[in-house]
Amino acid sequence: MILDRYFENAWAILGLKLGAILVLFLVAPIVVGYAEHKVLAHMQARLGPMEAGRFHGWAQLVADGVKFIQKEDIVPRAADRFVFTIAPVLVVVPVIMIFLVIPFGPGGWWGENMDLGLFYVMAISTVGVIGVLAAGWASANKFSLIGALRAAAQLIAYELPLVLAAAAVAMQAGSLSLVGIVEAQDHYWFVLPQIAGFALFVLASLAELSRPPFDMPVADSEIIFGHMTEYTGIKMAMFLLAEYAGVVALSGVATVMYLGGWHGFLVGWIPGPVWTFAKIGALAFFIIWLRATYPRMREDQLQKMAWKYMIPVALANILLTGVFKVVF
Amino acid sequence: MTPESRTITLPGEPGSAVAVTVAEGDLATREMTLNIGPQHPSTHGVLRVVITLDGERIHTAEPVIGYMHRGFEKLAEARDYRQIIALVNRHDWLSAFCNELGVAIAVERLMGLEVPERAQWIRMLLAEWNRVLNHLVFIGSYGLELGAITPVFYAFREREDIQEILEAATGGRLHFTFNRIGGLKDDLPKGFLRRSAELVRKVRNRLADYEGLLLGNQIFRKRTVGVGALPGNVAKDFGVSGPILQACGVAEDSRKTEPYLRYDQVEFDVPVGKNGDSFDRFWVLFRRMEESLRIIEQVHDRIPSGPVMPPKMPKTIKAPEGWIYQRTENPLGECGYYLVSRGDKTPWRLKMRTASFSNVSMIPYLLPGILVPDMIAVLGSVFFVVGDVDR
Amino acid sequence: MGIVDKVEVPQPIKFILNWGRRYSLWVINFGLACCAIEFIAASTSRHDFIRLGVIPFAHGPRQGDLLLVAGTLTDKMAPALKRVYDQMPEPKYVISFGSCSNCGGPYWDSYSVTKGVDQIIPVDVYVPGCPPRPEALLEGILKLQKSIGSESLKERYERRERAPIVTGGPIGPIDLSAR
Amino acid sequence: MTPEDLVSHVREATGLVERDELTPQGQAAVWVAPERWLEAATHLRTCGRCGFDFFTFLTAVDRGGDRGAEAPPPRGKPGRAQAPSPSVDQGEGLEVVCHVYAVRRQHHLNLKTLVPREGGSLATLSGVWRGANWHERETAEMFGIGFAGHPNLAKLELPVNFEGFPLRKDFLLITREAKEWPGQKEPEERHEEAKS
Repeated sequence: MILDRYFENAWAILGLKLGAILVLFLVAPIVVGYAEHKVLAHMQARLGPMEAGRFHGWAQLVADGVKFIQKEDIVPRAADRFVFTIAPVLVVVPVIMIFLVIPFGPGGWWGENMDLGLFYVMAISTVGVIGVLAAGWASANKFSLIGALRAAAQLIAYELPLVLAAAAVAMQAGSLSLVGIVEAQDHYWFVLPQIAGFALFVLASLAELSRPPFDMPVADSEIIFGHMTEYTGIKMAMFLLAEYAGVVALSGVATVMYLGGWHGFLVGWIPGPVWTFAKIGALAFFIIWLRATYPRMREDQLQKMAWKYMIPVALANILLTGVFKVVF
Repeated sequence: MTPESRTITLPGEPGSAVAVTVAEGDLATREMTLNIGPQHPSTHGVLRVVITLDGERIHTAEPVIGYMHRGFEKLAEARDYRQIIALVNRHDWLSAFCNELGVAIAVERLMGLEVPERAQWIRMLLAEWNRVLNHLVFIGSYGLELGAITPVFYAFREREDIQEILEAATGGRLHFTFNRIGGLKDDLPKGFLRRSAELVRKVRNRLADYEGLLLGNQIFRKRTVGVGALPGNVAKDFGVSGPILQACGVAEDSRKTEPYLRYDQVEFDVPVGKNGDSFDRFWVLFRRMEESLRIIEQVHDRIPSGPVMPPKMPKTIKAPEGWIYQRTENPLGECGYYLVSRGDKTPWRLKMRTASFSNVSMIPYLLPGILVPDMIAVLGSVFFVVGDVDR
Repeated sequence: MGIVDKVEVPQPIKFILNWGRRYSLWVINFGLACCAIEFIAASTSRHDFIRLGVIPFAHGPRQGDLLLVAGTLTDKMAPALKRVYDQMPEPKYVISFGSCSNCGGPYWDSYSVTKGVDQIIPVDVYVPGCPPRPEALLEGILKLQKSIGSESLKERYERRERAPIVTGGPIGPIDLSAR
Repeated sequence: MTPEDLVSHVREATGLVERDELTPQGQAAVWVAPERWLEAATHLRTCGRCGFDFFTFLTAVDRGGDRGAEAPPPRGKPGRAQAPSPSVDQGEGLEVVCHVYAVRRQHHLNLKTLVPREGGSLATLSGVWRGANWHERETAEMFGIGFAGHPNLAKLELPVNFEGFPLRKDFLLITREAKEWPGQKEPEERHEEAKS
């Protein structure tokens, strides 16, 4: 552990780690959000933000943040005030908690190495939906309600493939600890044997994040902004923060599970954390790319896809992984 | 009422409590009324649709129009024919040139004016470019409504190029006001045909982008094939025209059936669909654009030289007493002007039969029974311009 | 909101706050008629006002900072416009885009058209034209951003009347009494 | 069918045609009495030789005096057999036009009738062509013509509380009354004005 060399006190280490994760939590979404602006823009034959912060609009999301804190905080008259206020927090906190366990590099570049890390991530990632439901219900807005119900329906569709895909990885690695999973990928990345699982995991993550082509809960051309329709100012910013942080978090989990985490290839001198962040960046880019390319699916089509194809494939994947483990 | 069922009064907005009968052990539910619009991202403009929902399934849908009613027909009675040309290209703001064309032809026919040959061909050239402009908007925005955000940017990239050459000719980006009763305001600028020919090639090459992003896209097909199918006889019954009618397999296009300008001298096809569903409508729109490019190329080769206005024009344009119905195939369908004149310099009555009005009137038939996301797919493929609906 | 519009904040903080509002104008396209097409043209590839930090991703009025009224406002639509404006959180700005929304435009004598959105909501910037070119909208946005950069929220809310900015016309406030 | 054949066919087959018009541009119109409106329309729809399956539009034209100031007195309630139908030749009142098209046979026909300005009413065609529904609603709110049997004759385009019938000639544009627009003048008129 790097920090152990400099700090005696466990509390100081914990505090530093928490601080670092909080900073990461605040910075990563800004980077991803800015990247989304720019990547989309260049894919669409335009430039994207150019003025804020002078150099290629790098401070666009900072400006957004500064603006959000100045906005009037409106709670609709018919809204349930308490639930309306608590909902953004319910969405944001689980994402921070996922950040806690993602190992970014070897030798202590993680918040906490849990033995049940994978289990914990799967459990925590579903909590955000409660926040979405709460927001949709408390807004007293029909569009929000439909959006929240869609989010809840979507949960059922993606949760099972997500967990089943993760289960296969846990079997392959023989560990539920995220650090253990990365260490098990010393020789080869799990994306090779688990290619089906990787595809399932990414698809299910997209559904969990409500990213295109599975952005039905926030489908702006149908139900305005889903559960976020009535939110203003800083609460709205929290939802956006959670969305982009979620992209980073689930990309991080996918990196750890399938892409070998901090393990590099070909060049040995690049430090582990750089590899991790590069892989997260690549996955985030892929997620943004999908947004530029695909139309939105329909809720029932997602259900059909999940139950008719994804879950059987995930089960077969587990079976094959089991056979693989026994035979070799 | 079966013995096990009971009646429950559900609360709602004031004055809207309803009594429902439910079987014992079931939950009492009621339909939800949802207002889509008048300001909603998917109605591109200010159409409002009041729908009642059971879950996400639509039970009834009633469009509420008139949010863009600007009193065109009344204003036309207070304007002379030159001003009317400027006025009519604003009702369907995506096909300004075709709109003014209809009025010009109607007045010319009533007056018995002979339009010079070159003017006819230039009108045809610009009308077809305008058609491409119009269809590009719908191709872009349809993707946007289904959640694909990129096509709209590509569509407007092409639009800017086309608008640039149209601006070179007419001086306008959106509202050209280039027609005059009897001909055109001006001849084409030097080098226009060359630029236009280059642009045809450029646009045609880029159509592949849309094929890849939309027509060939698996999700796009899943969202549109079989959604909102309209039988051909119902379409005719409602007076639906243009690409929507053609998607139902009815090859009705007044450029073919009652050629105006010189459409009888150029070769083009009227693409028709099979099922009349959203995909077919979009596909027909796409093919129509290709046919327009084909017509444009033929015009380039065959355009004669000569004047663009008749040599002797009266200073004051007065249509003789009588009436006429002149229809033209606008990008969105049949746009007709029913002009009643009493020999004045203003029309006595100018009825605009617009394509979008009839097309939208079919929505209550099409929407019930489908899901909310499909409603977006259907509304987006019933191509309409709100100004054209409300006038 | 709250403190910044009640008291005069120190200059450096005011600069940062103004900078944030200036470069993060989430725009609601209240697209009504022809001008809405030119608005879309201004947001897409060639003109691309996202460069200036005008983000057209505000889906509902609750997320918007800038209301862009583009097109003819009819008497039937006017209540909806008022409602959308009221739903927007402060601080909010309004650009009236096109002759119809400025004053009725070619429909000056119509029986169903509202002659000017400023009868319904306060307007910051008027962009004249029928329809104005996208470049005119860019000019309007730039002028609005310039005025945001030097404004004081306290003053904005104390003085109810706006000094409207007109693109392509005289720069600076217009004498309202002269109308 | 040519317009001439079409008109004579309709005249013979229905016996309802009071008068027909053929314009120099080759467009045909047949006039029927308002109380036979539905009957005539039903024939156009169902007759195989007519084959009018495409509903183009339905509207009205105010034929009243210049500004509608000298509105004619009510002529009794239409729809009853004993009520005399207004003369179609020099009649003042509201002329209702229904334009239909036969897609396969490719011919047009205008079906016309005249209803009085006050209390004018016709049977609805929305059961014959579905497209007539909205067109009749629009005509009703713009001209104040009733359509008996229409499923929902609510205002279509105007606000609910709008008063008056805008497309009648006696409906004045207030703005224009207050300020005469110079655009109505022709170049030579302005020239004369400048001289005087």
